[in-house]
Amino acid sequence: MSKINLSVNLCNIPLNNPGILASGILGTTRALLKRMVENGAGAVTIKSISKEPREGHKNPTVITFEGGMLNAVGYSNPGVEAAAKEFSQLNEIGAPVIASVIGTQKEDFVRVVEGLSAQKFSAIEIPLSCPHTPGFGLLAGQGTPQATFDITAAVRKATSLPIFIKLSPSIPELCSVAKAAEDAGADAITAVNSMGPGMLINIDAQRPILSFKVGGVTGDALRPIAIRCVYDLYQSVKIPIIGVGGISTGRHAIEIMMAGASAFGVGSAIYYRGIDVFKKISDEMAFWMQERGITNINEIVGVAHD
Amino acid sequence: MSKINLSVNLCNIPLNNPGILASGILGTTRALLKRMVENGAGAVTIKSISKEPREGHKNPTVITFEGGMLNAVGYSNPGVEAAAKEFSQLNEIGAPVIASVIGTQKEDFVRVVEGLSAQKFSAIEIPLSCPHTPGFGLLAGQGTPQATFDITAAVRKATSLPIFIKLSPSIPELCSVAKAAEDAGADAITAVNSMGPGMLINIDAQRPILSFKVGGVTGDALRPIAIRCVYDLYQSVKIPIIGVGGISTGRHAIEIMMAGASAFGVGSAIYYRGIDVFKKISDEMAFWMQERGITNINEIVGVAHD
Amino acid sequence: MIEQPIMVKICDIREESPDVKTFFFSKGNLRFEPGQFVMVWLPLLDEKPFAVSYLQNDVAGISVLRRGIFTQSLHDMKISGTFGIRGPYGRGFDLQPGACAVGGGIGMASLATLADRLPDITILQGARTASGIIYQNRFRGMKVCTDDGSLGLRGTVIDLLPEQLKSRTFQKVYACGPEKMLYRVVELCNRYGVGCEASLERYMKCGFGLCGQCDCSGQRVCLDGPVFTSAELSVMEDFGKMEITKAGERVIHK
Amino acid sequence: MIEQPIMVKICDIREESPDVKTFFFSKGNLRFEPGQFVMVWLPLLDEKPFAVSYLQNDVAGISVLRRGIFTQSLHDMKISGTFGIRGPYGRGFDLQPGACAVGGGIGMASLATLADRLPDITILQGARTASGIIYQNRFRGMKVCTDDGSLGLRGTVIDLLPEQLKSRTFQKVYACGPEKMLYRVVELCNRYGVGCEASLERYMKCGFGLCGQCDCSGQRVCLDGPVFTSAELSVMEDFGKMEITKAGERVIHK
Ligand SMILES: Cc1cc2nc3c(=O)[nH]c(=O)nc-3n(C[C@H](O)[C@H](O)[C@H](O)COP(=O)(O)OP(=O)(O)OC[C@H]3O[C@@H](n4cnc5c(N)ncnc54)[C@H](O)[C@@H]3O)c2cc1C
Ligand SMILES: Cc1cc2nc3c(=O)[nH]c(=O)nc-3n(C[C@H](O)[C@H](O)[C@H](O)COP(=O)(O)OP(=O)(O)OC[C@H]3O[C@@H](n4cnc5c(N)ncnc54)[C@H](O)[C@@H]3O)c2cc1C
Ligand SMILES: Cc1cc2nc3c(=O)[nH]c(=O)nc-3n(C[C@H](O)[C@H](O)[C@H](O)COP(=O)(O)O)c2cc1C
Ligand SMILES: Cc1cc2nc3c(=O)[nH]c(=O)nc-3n(C[C@H](O)[C@H](O)[C@H](O)COP(=O)(O)O)c2cc1C
Ligand code: FES
Ligand code: FES
Repeated sequence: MSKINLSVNLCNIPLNNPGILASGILGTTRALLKRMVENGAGAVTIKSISKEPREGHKNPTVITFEGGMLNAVGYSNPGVEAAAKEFSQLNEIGAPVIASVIGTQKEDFVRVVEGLSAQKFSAIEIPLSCPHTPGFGLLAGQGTPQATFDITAAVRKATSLPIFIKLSPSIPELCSVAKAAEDAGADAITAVNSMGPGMLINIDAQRPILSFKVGGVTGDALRPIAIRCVYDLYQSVKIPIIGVGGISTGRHAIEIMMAGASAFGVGSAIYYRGIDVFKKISDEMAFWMQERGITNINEIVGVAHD
Repeated sequence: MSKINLSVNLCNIPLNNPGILASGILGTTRALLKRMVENGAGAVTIKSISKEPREGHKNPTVITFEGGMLNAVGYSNPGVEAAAKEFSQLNEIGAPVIASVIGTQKEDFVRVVEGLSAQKFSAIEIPLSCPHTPGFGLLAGQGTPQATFDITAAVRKATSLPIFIKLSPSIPELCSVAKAAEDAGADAITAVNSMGPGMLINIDAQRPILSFKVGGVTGDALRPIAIRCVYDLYQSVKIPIIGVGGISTGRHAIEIMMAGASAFGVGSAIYYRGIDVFKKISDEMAFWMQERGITNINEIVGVAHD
Repeated sequence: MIEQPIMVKICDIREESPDVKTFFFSKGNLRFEPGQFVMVWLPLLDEKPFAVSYLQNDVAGISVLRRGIFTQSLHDMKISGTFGIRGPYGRGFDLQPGACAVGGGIGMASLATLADRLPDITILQGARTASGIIYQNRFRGMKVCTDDGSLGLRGTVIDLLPEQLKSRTFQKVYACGPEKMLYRVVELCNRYGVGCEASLERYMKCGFGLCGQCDCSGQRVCLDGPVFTSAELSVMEDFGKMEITKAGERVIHK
Repeated sequence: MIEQPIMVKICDIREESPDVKTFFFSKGNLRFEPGQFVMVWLPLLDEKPFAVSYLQNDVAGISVLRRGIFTQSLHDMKISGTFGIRGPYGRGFDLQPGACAVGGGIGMASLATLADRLPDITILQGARTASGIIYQNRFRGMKVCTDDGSLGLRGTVIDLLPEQLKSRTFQKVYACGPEKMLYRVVELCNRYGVGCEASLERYMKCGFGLCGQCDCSGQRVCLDGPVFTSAELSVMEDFGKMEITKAGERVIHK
């Protein structure tokens, strides 16, 4: 498969393949980021970082079900100071590293972006879309066009790195929020975060399984929703889209790229297909391209549109 | 299992078990309703009926995927006149029959309810929540508190039958919509309709699979969302809730009842577990109750709440 | 069974008659039983059920009668063109030696792989006129009749069948074609005490027993059928009488 | 493997020491390998990993050292009480005859089923004081030491081990206990040229390799471990030094 070219250029960041480790999955340490790159990720995202350390919710925080996964980790993270130490010498990771930055108000986002500015991150991702952490994302009203505009604009002033705004699949005004982000200077949209929230109850314990009771749904269940979000966004914004949600095979990756994604994120599939899921996906994509005589992956972006 | 009592009383409608055939699944003819009752359904809902006949969307209209099902049937139905003929002598069906009534404006709902009034329906279900039919449900703004109040109030005047308002899982204001329905005189909330919409793309055809491109997601993918909706609604409204979404086993049925449902609907599972799915679910519920020494199913409603 | 359509490439096209073309495609590891069908998808257009009419080593075929826009679009396709298939769906025929197959028009397509598998089968095919008869070279001993007598005997299979039933003892009669014809075939078989299996046609949506579109008296033609025994058909009131339109209207069967 | 917690009923409770209780439950058709763990859920409270320390015909057991609120709540439970378990998770020990097991405190729980399966195993157990020693009746030949000499030899297993390694040739050394102890056991084994497998402990969330909480130098203790070979440990810089708190802070290992 020598002629197959999987490399993409995302907001001037060169990736040797379009698969990106999604935030919150194994992005807790520098060592794990490195391992994911060795296992084929085209880029990696760190677990979201807030100004202060956060313990997150109690266990159970992540649970699987027939259609995917439910999680309410609650943004546990060591805070920006510790994170700046952990994620140093990023040039040795072997692929671009994306910082994920959260806050309860726009000043927090700026503080964290500044606190990480000495490290060689390739982009800043801002999730405004967590469905299960009080004070953050949807539970703090960050998923509205106005809040999105304000936060994006503030971060825009604080950094010259590409900014990715990460959206929720569970808001009707998805496209207006994306447009607000674009207008405020975002360089890409990450679509989507986990959906819901959802709940699973253990009938023998007669209680919700997650300690926070509700959590975000990811994995297979999310895929059709993510594909639709990307498809809609592709018609609404001009900036590139990073498609995330239930991608676990090369066919899924191609599907979300055909819907309009320039790159794709992978999270839950690491459970379903192992830590080498990125290698598997790249091989499957290359095989499909080979069979169809497609040599450049960028050709397929958005082709599902009429 | 002689002592196990699965019968419930839903808005004064006696059901010999809490499993209800969801609208749009096999509810096209009187003969199929009868067959579902013979196969164990505690009640059955007819496919939604509008004033005029509707052809619905072109095929493909229903498709499965790893996490469930995607459909955009587009409310095909023969219109109220033909429906009134089809669904006659309902007392012979063997269980309560629920009419599902749709419209593009509130007068339509009233017209259909009146048009079906000569038949012995046990309740009227009003879905204000379809995510994929222009002119109806979410695509017509029927999922807002105001529209829900207006439509419910209008139907309330037109019938003395119990009214079930069927809601979408994909609206943030779920509980306010339910309250509006309750305030306008609804007797129960059906939660939920299909979610999304979602999209699936065939990468070899490079096109969305459904002819309408997007459709509602049902089955396993929907279950955690449905459970959460029922859980939230149980704390918001006093009227009973009919839980629908991804129920395919006795454990799932118990789960949604523990979240707060007084009865539950089953749709997609007929594909996954066969036409006798209601019998299977009842047996599984009874077995679980037997093991736990629970004799009356009504005892478990809402017990997952603190 | 394939749940989501896979795109298959047409590797050969055969003109079976002026109005019927067979499209061959590589069948991969799909298994079909005679009487089962696939949902055929033309992206952006529509999706409809078709019997699998040829089953060779690696290749399967569907025989398509040009009727409306969908089948016209299929007829316009060339070798290397692609369409989607999902399935196979439905309950097929219960194969028995010493049988007779009765096909009306394109109904013959459903019976063809059955006939391939039963070398001693007697085949009757009827059509309005000579140009409607298909598979003449495929089934050399086939008895043919046309309404206008332009090929074979003049008359319908209903005219031909009693003679066959009288002269021989069939283990079973298999039938596919216009429902009015099927109805009479079943009547004849009942009269002569021969078991019959008939394959019905209804407008279909899901193809897997969920939507209720293809109902015939409480039976889902897509899943419980399309093949039903004469015993089953005897309690299906709609058989030979009513069908349900795309909009769900109950109409008299053409 | 069970992905969602199932509630199991406590069928027996054994006091292993003043601070350690074993809770037995019917294990149904779950299969555990020595070294694997389950996530134990107390609804409304928390969920934590515990080694399976007993494996009998139909019954399994976990041995719990009272440390904080969670383990205190477990200790408060009575027979017929229930807790949730999911799993088993992780990579267990690679069993070989002619081995030695070295347990520090409650670390002995991870080694217990291994010892059950290897009848010729030599067991060393160390604890701070006599009341910390468990399974004395279960493993009769077990060599015991305490920091204060209140039971067995005075000293730690690190004091005891070199003598064993000198006097006999073990095929392998298995170790579980405080990480500082494990670090020194691995050092000793390297020095004496004996392969070693050590079971690590890290704060865990998912338990199945997704969340990254349990990282130890790029290895997920929950899935890639908890048992690692000395070769693997030799390239894990954090081993014996750093662990990661619930909030993701990198802290010096106690
Ligand atoms: C189980 C099953 C197997 C089938 N197998 C085959 C097959 O092997 N080969 C094949 O060609 N077709 C088969 N069909 C029929 C096929 O699915 C289409 O319905 C048919 O080809 C209609 O084509 P169209 O969409 O182009 O015509 P349409 O646009 O639907 O109709 C064009 C004209 O044909 C008439 N017409 C449409 N459908 C029928 C019908 N069923 N009977 C009589 N008149 C009709 C219409 O009234 C209209 O006047 C099968 C159907 C079923 C249910
Ligand atoms: C793979 C694995 C297997 C385990 N198997 C067992 C087992 O078989 N039996 C068992 O009792 N425990 C086992 N543990 C530890 C167990 O999961 C809990 O972490 C421990 O019981 C803490 O209990 P707690 O929540 O009540 O205490 P906490 O409330 O968490 O802590 C109470 C006090 O104990 C200290 N403490 C907590 N955890 C540790 C630790 N890991 N090491 C040292 N000090 C600590 C805290 O600093 C605090 O001072 C295992 C852990 C892992 C990762
Ligand atoms: C356990 C877990 C933790 C997550 N944590 C974060 C997070 O910290 N920040 C964030 O932006 N998204 C987080 N997500 C969402 C993922 O980045 C991703 O958007 C989502 O899982 C959908 O992708 P998937 O279906 O491939 O898992 C988390 C998801 C999971 C399953
Ligand atoms: C093929 C199909 C058709 C449906 N048609 C309708 C409909 O006409 N009216 C309606 O209120 N809901 C309709 N629904 C939604 C179902 O009634 C139900 O709310 C949904 O499928 C979730 O339940 P499930 O996961 O058990 O399928 C339809 C669902 C499917 C899959
Ligand atoms: S076509 Fe849907 S039930 Fe038969
Ligand atoms: S506990 Fe989540 S990766 Fe190990």
